[in-house]
Amino acid sequence: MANPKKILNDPKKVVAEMLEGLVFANDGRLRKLDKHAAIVRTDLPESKVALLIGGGSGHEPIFHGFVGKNMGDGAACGQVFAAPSPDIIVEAAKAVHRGKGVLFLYGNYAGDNMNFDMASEILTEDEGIEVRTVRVTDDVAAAPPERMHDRRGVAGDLYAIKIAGGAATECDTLDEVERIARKAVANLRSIGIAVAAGSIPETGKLTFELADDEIEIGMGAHGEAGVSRQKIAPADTVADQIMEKLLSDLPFKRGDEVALLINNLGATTMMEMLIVNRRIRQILDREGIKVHRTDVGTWLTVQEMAGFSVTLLRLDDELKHYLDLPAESLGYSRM
Amino acid sequence: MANPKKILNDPKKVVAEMLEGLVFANDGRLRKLDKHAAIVRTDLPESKVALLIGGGSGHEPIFHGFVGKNMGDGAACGQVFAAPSPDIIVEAAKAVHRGKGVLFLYGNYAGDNMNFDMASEILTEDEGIEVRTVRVTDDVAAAPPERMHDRRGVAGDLYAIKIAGGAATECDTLDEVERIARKAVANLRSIGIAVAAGSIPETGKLTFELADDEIEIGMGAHGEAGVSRQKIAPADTVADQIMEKLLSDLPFKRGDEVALLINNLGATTMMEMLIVNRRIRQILDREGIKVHRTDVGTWLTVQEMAGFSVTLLRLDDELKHYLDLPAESLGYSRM
Amino acid sequence: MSDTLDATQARDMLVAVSNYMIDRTDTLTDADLAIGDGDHGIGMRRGFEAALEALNGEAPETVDAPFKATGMAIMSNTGGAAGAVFGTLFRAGSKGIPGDVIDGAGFAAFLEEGLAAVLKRGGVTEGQKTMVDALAPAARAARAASADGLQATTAAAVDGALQGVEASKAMVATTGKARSLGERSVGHPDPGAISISLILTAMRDYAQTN
Amino acid sequence: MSDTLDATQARDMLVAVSNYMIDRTDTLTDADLAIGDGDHGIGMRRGFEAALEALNGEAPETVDAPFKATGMAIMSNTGGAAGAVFGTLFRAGSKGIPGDVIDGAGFAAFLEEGLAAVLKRGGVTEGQKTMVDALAPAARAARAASADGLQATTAAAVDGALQGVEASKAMVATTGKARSLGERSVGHPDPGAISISLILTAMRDYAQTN
Ligand SMILES: Nc1ncnc2c1ncn2[C@@H]1O[C@H](COP(=O)(O)OP(=O)(O)O)[C@@H](O)[C@H]1O
Ligand SMILES: Nc1ncnc2c1ncn2[C@@H]1O[C@H](COP(=O)(O)OP(=O)(O)O)[C@@H](O)[C@H]1O
Ligand SMILES: [Mg+2]
Ligand SMILES: [Mg+2]
Ligand SMILES: [Mg+2]
Ligand SMILES: [Mg+2]
Repeated sequence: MANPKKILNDPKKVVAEMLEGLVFANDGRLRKLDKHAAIVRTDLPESKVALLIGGGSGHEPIFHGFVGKNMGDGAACGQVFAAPSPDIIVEAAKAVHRGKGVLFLYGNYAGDNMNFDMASEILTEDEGIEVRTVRVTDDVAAAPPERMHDRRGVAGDLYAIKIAGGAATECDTLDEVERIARKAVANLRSIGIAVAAGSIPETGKLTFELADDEIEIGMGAHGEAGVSRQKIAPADTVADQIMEKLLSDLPFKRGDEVALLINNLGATTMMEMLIVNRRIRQILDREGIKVHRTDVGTWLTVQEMAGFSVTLLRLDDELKHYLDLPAESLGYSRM
Repeated sequence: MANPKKILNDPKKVVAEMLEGLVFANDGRLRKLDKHAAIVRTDLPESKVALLIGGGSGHEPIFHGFVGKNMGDGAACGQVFAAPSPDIIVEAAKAVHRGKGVLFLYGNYAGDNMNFDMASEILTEDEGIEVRTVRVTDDVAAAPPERMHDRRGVAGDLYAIKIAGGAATECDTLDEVERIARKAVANLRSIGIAVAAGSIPETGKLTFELADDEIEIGMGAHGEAGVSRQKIAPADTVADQIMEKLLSDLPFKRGDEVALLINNLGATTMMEMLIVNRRIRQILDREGIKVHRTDVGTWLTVQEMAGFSVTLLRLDDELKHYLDLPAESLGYSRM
Repeated sequence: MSDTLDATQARDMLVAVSNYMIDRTDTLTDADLAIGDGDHGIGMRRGFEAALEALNGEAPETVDAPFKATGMAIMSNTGGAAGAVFGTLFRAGSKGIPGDVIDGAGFAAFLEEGLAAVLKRGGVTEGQKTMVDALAPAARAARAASADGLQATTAAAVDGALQGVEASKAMVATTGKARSLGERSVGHPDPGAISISLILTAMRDYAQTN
Repeated sequence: MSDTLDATQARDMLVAVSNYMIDRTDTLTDADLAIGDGDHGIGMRRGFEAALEALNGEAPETVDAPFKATGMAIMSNTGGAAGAVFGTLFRAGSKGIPGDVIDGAGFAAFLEEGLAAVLKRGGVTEGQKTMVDALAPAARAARAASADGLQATTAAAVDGALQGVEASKAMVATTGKARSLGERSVGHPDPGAISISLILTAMRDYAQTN
């Protein structure tokens, strides 16, 4: 099959040009650091706990599209599918720091972990800035529950950012924001399925191959292999499989209240996601699990990959409060 | 090439199942009419001018995803790429009517025009409900300016709905809402480009063929042919072509203030759209045209078609006021 | 046979038409893929499946009733341009059918009344590459042959429609979804025109064998 | 030749390494496509292009300086896991290089110091299918050959690394992006391990010909 066509200029400059376009699109509410691939709010209050998010690019609108009030205060942006380097993270952290420390919140990948950790060491040792780290580990496909620290961060990132962002607006201490972010992550579960691959602009190559009648359950957010390949199946069957994996993991129980996120990995239609949502709700009704809010859209993509993921977040009053704070950013906005 | 894979149940039931999923996703804020493919707000005030939108399905989130406060009060939903039948429109209009008449707002296609007109006749003659019609004609690729009535409605629909929805909340008469909607449409210009085709669920067939190195300028929202085919070009070149066509059409002039909408037709990455936005802003800066707000996202799709469209809306204070009213719906939300 | 149709035969003819059209879904979709949005076949299938259901009841009381029922079913279930124009054709056309039986003149009147209503609804004239370009010549040919009986009338209508389909190839679309193709629409027949020719073919076949 | 490298030669060797790696972008990308996210080649290219720029200045004052500069360039420009681990290898490894010239023992110390830092940074041990599985045997082989001079040491390091690449095929990934492949990662060598073998090959070639 031919490599996917993209409307780009120099494929090596995609991140730099995209960030320029992103700043334009936010008309004054965001700026890019002069020498680094980092996006920062221009309307930061004088004093607040800072939330720095980030990761590899190519997953737009996450992460740089999630910078705004009650979301990230800044984002450190890597190249496509590559964690940002420590210096980008350090400069971004310095730019968002408002005297109360910085929470790093990002997806749990070896590359991100190492680069954010190096930045954290530099900030603590050289700059005297207090840094805490919360890693999103929502992908149940990546490892069994007893190896939580081996799980990747996928679309649940959005809810984690949304809640941590709200907490970073309202809470006074880094401790408190960290605690709430950790609670969100502990209650977050996701799994994705892929129907067709996406491609990296610079190589032009599809990141994996799937036969015309195959889908992959548990596909990672960079096209890393999932837990199993199988023949394509009806939406209800796929939803059943997904929900079985998700519900049994936390596990979610009768009486729980959840937020439900269906995320387009790129080229899947909203029609498909709504049809899947129909079945998910039938299942949740049957299981006696109440849905507090639903988000169906395109938030963490893998370039033009076709597929979607489903995220459940178990809520308590505190998480609900921060999740429901109004937020506005280019990539996610809800009152 | 193989037909695109989709995660569906019975392809003949996509619209019905999708609307069920849509109602679930809006947790109480929307309902579906019992016997008709129409979506209606549950939180409609006692008295207001009603805004009914609609059209063929398969373009999600438009139209049924745009029902909510300050957006559509209801949507009449056709099958995939097919205008809704008159009885759906009639029932939807009756359900949203709150004593002050109903504005029909939809894209200008022969099928929509005929079906909405038939519904309008039935409502006027049999139900005594006053109906006005405004058709969106933003696609500059579809016909020259002197044949405005031959132009299709494309992603500019979003801004037209957003403004008419705001007006229908605040204005007291159908006359006034119609006048404002008409003004929005008169100042609205769009053009799209396609990179790859989408497919209709029920046929499974791609709606057109493009060579691996070709793009189509002016592609319609159902895969109808555009104005020209050409070799794929860099993002800046494509943006230049698009902006030349758009700017010369109204024409937009130095000193104008605009809203700018970049719409994903399906499978295009936000990365590409932001890179295009970068160039568009360079051009608008050069031309002395000010951007009041930018929206970059996925609002009018053509199933999994790859490509995007650019919309410019010339603003005055009145249009700006209604455009900037906060709105929330599953498919579009902004404070 | 008597060369006219009574109410039950009219119903049976429309059942035959519906099945005939449903069997041709792919042909029509492919025609619409070439110059439209690729859904004409599935739209007609939706309409005629609903027509089958509507027709599948008690024996009709009048000869125009099954035409009207078919029109209503198409109008409510097809959607798109085709739902409006084919629904209108059958619904408005049914008003042209006089008396207890359909003969050649009655059939011609059906087409004429239907055509007039479609022209009004669609805001088109002949030559714009629509189903009108098959329907109009079919109606004229039917009228010319109407004195020779129903079989001759339906056969003439088919010939007229097929000539219209052929002629539509050379036309530049100026309405519907083929419009923006402009010159590129030339060479392809109009999908709706093909539908007219198929509907009439099924009617002719019924008239000739029943 | 003297079988040691002075500061300028160390710089020239790293220039040679950088060019060698840049030329192998596709090989590395393909290896990462098989079990990772398909970007290892372009990541290494970004890093080594930046290294070339950093190295292309005045003559270095000390023999460890070009290693440190290479490490800094990779760390800041590669991103991802590779940026961290290969940046660390060169940066931390440079601390192991003693004196004015690099001899066999100095080269072995570079690998050992680098390895120790990478193990700490990556939180891995041998056998997890990472570049460590080439780096660790390379360091051991280099130490064993270090008395025989730099050429022998680099040659031994290459052999050790290649054995490690080979051995990595049988390993099940438990870190990095190949992790979720589990058993399906078996049969493919680790991309980062391949990079280690290539870096060492370019170093050996330089040592043998300069
Ligand atoms: N304004 C019109 N008047 C009469 N017939 C029309 C008009 N517009 C379209 N048609 C007919 O409808 C056919 C297309 O039907 P279909 O594909 O089912 O609907 P849509 O165009 O909404 O997808 C065209 O081939 C043409 O014959
Ligand atoms: N925790 C780790 N410790 C050491 N090396 C690692 C670790 N994680 C990954 N690697 C190495 O990095 C390589 C992948 O590099 P690259 O593809 O450039 O980064 P990414 O995985 O971020 O896409 C792997 O092949 C492996 O050798
Ligand atoms: Mg990567
Ligand atoms: Mg259609
Ligand atoms: Mg059609
Ligand atoms: Mg990689």
